[in-house]
Amino acid sequence: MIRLEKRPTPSRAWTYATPVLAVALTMLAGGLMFAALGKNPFLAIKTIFYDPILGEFAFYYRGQLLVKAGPLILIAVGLAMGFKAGIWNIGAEGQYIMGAIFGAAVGLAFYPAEHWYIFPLMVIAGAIGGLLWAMIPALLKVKFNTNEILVSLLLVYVAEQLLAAMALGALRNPDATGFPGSRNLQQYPAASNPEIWAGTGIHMGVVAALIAVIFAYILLSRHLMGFHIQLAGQSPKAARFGGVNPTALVVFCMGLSGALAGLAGMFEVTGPAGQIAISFNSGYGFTAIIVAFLGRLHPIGILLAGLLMALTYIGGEAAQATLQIPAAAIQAFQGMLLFFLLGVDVLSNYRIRLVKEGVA
Amino acid sequence: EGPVKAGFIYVGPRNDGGWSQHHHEAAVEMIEHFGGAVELVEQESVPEGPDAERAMTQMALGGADVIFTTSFGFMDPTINVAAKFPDVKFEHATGYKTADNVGVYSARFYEGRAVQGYLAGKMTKTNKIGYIGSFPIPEVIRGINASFLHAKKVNPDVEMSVIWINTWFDPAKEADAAQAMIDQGIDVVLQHTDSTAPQIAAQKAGNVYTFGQAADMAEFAPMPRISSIIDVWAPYYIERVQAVLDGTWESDNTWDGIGAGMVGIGEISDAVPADIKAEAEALRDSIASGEFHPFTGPINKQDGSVWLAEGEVADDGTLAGMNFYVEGLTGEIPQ
Amino acid sequence: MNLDSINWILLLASLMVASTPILLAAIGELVVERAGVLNLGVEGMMITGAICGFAISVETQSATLGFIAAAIAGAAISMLFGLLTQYLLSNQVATGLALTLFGLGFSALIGQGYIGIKGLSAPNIHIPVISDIPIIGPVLFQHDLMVYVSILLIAATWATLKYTRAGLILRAVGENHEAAHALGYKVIRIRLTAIAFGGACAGLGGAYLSIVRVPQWTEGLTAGAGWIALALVVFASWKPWRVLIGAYIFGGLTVLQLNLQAAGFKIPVEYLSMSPYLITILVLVVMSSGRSRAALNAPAELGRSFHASS
Amino acid sequence: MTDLLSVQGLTKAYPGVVANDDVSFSIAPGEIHALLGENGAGKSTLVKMVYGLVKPDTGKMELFGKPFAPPEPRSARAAGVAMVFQHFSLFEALTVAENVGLGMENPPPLGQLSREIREVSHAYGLPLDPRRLVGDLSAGERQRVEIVRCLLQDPKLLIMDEPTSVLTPQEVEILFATLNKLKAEGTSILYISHKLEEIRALCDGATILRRGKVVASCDPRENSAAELAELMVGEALQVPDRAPGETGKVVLTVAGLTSEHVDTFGTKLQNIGFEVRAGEVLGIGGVAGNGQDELLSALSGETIGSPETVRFRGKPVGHLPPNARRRLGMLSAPEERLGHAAAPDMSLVENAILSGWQRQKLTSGGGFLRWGAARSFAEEIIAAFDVRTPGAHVAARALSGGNLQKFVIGREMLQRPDLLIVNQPTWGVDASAAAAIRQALLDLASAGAAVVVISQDLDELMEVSDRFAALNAGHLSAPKPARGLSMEQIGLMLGGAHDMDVANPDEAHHIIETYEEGHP
Ligand SMILES: Nc1ncnc2c1ncn2[C@@H]1O[C@H](COP(=O)(O)OP(=O)(O)OP(=O)(O)O)[C@@H](O)[C@H]1O
Ligand SMILES: Nc1ncnc2c1ncn2[C@@H]1O[C@H](COP(=O)(O)OP(=O)(O)OP(=O)(O)O)[C@@H](O)[C@H]1O
Ligand SMILES: [Mg+2]
Ligand SMILES: [Mg+2]
Repeated sequence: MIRLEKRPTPSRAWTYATPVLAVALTMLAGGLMFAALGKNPFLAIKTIFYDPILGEFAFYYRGQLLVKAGPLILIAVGLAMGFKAGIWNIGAEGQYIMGAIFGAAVGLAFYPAEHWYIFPLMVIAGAIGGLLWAMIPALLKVKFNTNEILVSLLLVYVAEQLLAAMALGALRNPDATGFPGSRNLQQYPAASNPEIWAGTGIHMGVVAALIAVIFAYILLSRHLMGFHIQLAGQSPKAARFGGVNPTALVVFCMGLSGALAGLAGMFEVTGPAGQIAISFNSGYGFTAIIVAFLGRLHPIGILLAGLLMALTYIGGEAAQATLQIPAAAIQAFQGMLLFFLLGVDVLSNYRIRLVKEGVA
Repeated sequence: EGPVKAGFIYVGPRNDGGWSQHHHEAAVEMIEHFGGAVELVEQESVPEGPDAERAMTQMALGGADVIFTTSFGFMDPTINVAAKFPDVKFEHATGYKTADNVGVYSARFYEGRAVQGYLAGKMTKTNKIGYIGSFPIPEVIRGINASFLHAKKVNPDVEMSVIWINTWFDPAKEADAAQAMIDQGIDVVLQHTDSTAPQIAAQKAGNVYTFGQAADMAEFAPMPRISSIIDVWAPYYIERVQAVLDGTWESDNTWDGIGAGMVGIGEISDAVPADIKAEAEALRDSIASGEFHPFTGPINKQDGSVWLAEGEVADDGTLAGMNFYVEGLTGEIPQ
Repeated sequence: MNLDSINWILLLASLMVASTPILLAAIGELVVERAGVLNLGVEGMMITGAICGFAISVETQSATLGFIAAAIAGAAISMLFGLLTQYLLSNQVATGLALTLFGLGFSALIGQGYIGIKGLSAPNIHIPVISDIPIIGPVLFQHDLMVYVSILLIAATWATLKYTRAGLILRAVGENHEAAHALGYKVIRIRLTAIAFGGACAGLGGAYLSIVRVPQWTEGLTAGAGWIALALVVFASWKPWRVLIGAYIFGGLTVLQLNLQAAGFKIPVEYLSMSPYLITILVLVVMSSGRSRAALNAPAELGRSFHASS
Repeated sequence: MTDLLSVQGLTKAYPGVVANDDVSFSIAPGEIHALLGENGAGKSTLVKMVYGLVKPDTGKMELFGKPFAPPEPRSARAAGVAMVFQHFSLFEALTVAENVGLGMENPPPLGQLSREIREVSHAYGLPLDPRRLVGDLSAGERQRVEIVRCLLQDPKLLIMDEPTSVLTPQEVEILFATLNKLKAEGTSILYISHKLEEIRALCDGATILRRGKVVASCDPRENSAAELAELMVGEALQVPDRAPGETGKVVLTVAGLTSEHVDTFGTKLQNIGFEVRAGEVLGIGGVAGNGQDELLSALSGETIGSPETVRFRGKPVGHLPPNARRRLGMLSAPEERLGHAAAPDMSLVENAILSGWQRQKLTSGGGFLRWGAARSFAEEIIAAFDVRTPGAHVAARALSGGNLQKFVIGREMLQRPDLLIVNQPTWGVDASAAAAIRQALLDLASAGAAVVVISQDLDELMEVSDRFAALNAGHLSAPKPARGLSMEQIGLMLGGAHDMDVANPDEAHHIIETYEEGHP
């Protein structure tokens, strides 16, 4: 019989080994699935994991990895702060949308003026948009004890409707003769967020994500605030004894995650997406939750998890295009990867023992 | 030099039973037409936005010679990618931005809507007809106006309710919307959304008429589906890929209707009395021949102001950007 | 605008139908949460049930078999979550989200052959005599069987939790798993059973969409219904009958806003469409603010992993 | 006569520790048998094996002369073994009747069960209302639930793991009466306690464990408490002594303290008032669940109220949060060491930061942590209070209870408090460690600090306090000088207005009668 025995302290070696093991297991199980679909499993795995990094068109894909991973990391870092403190912001998707709307609205209000301060103002507005949207569940939790998971989640649907309203109404491009969607901010230099080095995929959002990772790392490992965040998550009573103000913590963590999600939305709408459109949001806010957990709520872990997640997206698209593997199979493949990552995690906290049956 | 590579980008799954499936089927028909001379590459379920740009770039890098981007939301990504690949031809469906290597194409579905409106006005017994709208964009508003005008023309007592569901394809929402209409006594449901859910709701209700959208939806004939508008893309694809093969491709702006065969009117079923069916077919034929334009004055806007004077015909510019209701419609266009 | 054109009786009847999928999924999740497990994968289990139920009902031309298959499929996929969280002690929030992602992909994969295929038309059961009662007859007694099954399920869950030993043990496990273990109850086995039940109910909810309500298969058919079901459980403060109330309020608002649109109500569509969510939040606030009543009812072990240390 | 239970050569090893090492002993029918030993000696592990919760590595057991190896508690219960756990196995959100039902194999329907609970609990002088939520009960009442749960199953062997640590002297008396009644009915009892006088009063035989091994068997009635303690520890015990000192100015003034918000299952403080002077130890006694946690949290600042209710050196502080009070010199150590006083999964270094970052200057300007300083502080605590741990980097949960308690008390003491409030400073801590902690508290007071000790252990309070007050249902009695108070007087102060407490069987009878009138 197999029995789990809790380790006194988590195993460092397994912490690093488990993700590798999980990826290997996913390749195996995913390969079987691709084979069952009549595709060459080796080719499929190579297309997903190898081609985007080292294949023929890697020069393009490497940049795209950053483009895709940027918002995921930026949002996940913020969410991880809250999750560490036991504050469950599940509605980053809504905050991402609101950040985009606020940021774009400020930029479009200046159109067509060209001032150096327009973009900085948009950045601030984007952060504020996400922050305000996150403050709704935060304040309701603090004031009325409502469940933040639900309120933040329900607000995603509200934000989506607002997005549609903006794309069709207030922010609609007046020159587009009735078509939905705002002006394309990529074509409005003062408000755009172009690639910093052409071809690398690095835009301001990617830089912001890296800064957020460093900031979060320092906050969590060096600062009293980070200490209090972890304390509150691990042991709320001990946190109260330690003088952590739960209200302030909820406001801080929700605000921070909201602001970062808002920033992600703002950088996305001014950069890769270009415009406020009805279908602007594509699930980054939800995927980031998974990224946060895959990264074990650790900033560096999140950085790696975000890149891995981006790789499965980019590689998955490539597999669709070149091998005609259905999009659904790629999605199932991603699900498998998550399951394996979560499943093998047990090895870092528990020791597996084989116990002979019937010793009693 | 290998065969010409034609790429297609779909917003939904290629077997969604609606918009994307029709493009996909037309693409396959095109490939069959050319035999081995053309190779097909497709990418399905591509979200509008930056992911679309990557999908197109991927195709262009992979050697596609012409790329059809088949959703309105692909417009800016198409323009962006086209700028990076001047040698690749792009064809964007339903948009309005063109470039040297970007052409646009769309269909005059409003011509078909006029025929549907005619049938709706004749067939309704409650004088209440409903229209399930997707997004309030000119394309859809044209359809609403065209069908309402022709329903009203043959039945002055008719009222039209519009429900906007902000999606092209969501069977559950479409079913709910249709049900809400049926509950309110509406007995003809038109739709500008792609699923068959409204047909099923109407079938359950028993005495409600509907029209196929994008596809013929013939499995619901003769009742509740009494006719349909069918997207017919294959001829266009064949023509444009031929141009690529010939080296004669040039950026264009195609907007074809019943006459050119891009819009098909599905068989009017036996649930429609023969005389009405004949009149509807006559209307269809007069539109096809160019003899009659569905937007011919006098037509007032919703607020009562004059849009088209007696005998005046709408110009394409106004139609392309139509963002107002005609007189008699009650709701408001979401802004 | 013309409010007279809204037929309120039909609206009531419609809302019962519109609420059934979330009702089914929510009652299952309620049982899971009462056992102390937070499974955020409801959406994934629903959509798996939707495709499996649809496929089997089309292949066998039997709605009943379809529903049975959906329940089995929902339970089966929920066991992935059960295995990971109960034996491998993975984080429940993350695993639930992963289940949703996997379920969406998996269902799309197996559903590829079923797109555009017409479903069955499940006949409504007209209960004789009482269905002919004016007004309430059509509202209450002229639906398909699953509408009644869902209500029966609520009643059964309520009675089981309140009056039976099995229900008591389930609540005990959700309340204090260490103590339950010390008394000799098999915490993990009980939780796995609850998770499977939750999966089966979610599967039924999904199948109700694909077999009865829509009825057809498309990718992403459930369109967020699983999340609403999760919200309902908290909304109901883990009490079965309140799930029914919550589901009917939410379903009612959804149907109402469509009716208001059709009646030409002069509120912008976006605001009408967001109203079910906003009103749900509002009700949540009102319910929570009464001296942390909701918190009081939450199972104490919700979301915590159990590992027997002997 | 065959033994009821005999245990031969039981061994159970956990990683790094042999909890039970070749343990053998036996119990006769109708015997009350004590199991003695320091913390971690292996008592709980042993009884868990008898109850089927833990499987022994080797060794065998016999019940009524037949081999007995329960694979799970269910089979142990079926064989007639019942157990009251050291840590209650109760469900706060469920009713008394439901809790009892859960512990039974084939409980009758709830209505009948409720009736039986009333009857049995009254018959044994432990009245209970089956409809109440367990979360609303006091610790003493909770234990009654556990006992009644066992009694309803007609046990042949009743195991009680430290049952009296949460009871008033009067409640202890009632419990003993109950146990003796059971003994007279032929039930055997396996009894674990650290309170040696109790064991001498109650038990017929005793087995003494040290580090998992049986070191002695004796008749406790024939040994003094000191002798028993020496057998347990292996050395003579020191009694804390205190240098007589002068009391100084008033440090803490509490007046009109009434809790406004109470946790779901908490007790409301009612108009509490007292003073503590520098150099003085105020002992606050009371049975668990009478407002101890609430009082500590009102003094530590975890719950805040109006400014005037709590004054420190005359300055109103009732509205200040914990860290502001710490800055002034008011420190505290709550009862629950794991999860309240310390975060289980954090290292000792982090736990040193938890309450020490201000006074020990463990952060630099801008709130950045000085890890080096924090490590030194943790190591200082470990050295000064003899905390047995592999190092400061280990997680708090990896420490034994007593060692963690020493760490927690040490952490507060080393911050040179002007006022220290501790709740249950030696709960579950073995005799030598407890003596060390008490000594440290006395030394702190001698050095001029004011000390408030909240405890349920009256011996401890008598040992350290200058003045004594009792907390009962949220009310605090007027403090009296501790010297010269008799156990009787203290018992009455504690029992006071508590409606479920009974001082003698007659009174118990009366209460039962009025109780039954109230609930027909
Ligand atoms: N569930 C557990 N898992 C792993 N180790 C444990 C567990 N419980 C206790 N230990 C280990 O056993 C040791 C002793 O724990 P315990 O709390 O029983 O101490 P103790 O012997 O009673 O000490 P003290 O007398 O100081 O209270 C600790 O070092 C701890 O690491
Ligand atoms: N589950 C466990 N895993 C690891 N070690 C354990 C476990 N349970 C007990 N131990 C260890 O076994 C030893 C005996 O523990 P036990 O709980 O039996 O002591 P005890 O005599 O009841 O102490 P106390 O007086 O503190 O209750 C301790 O050192 C403890 O750390
Ligand atoms: Mg101990
Ligand atoms: Mg013990």
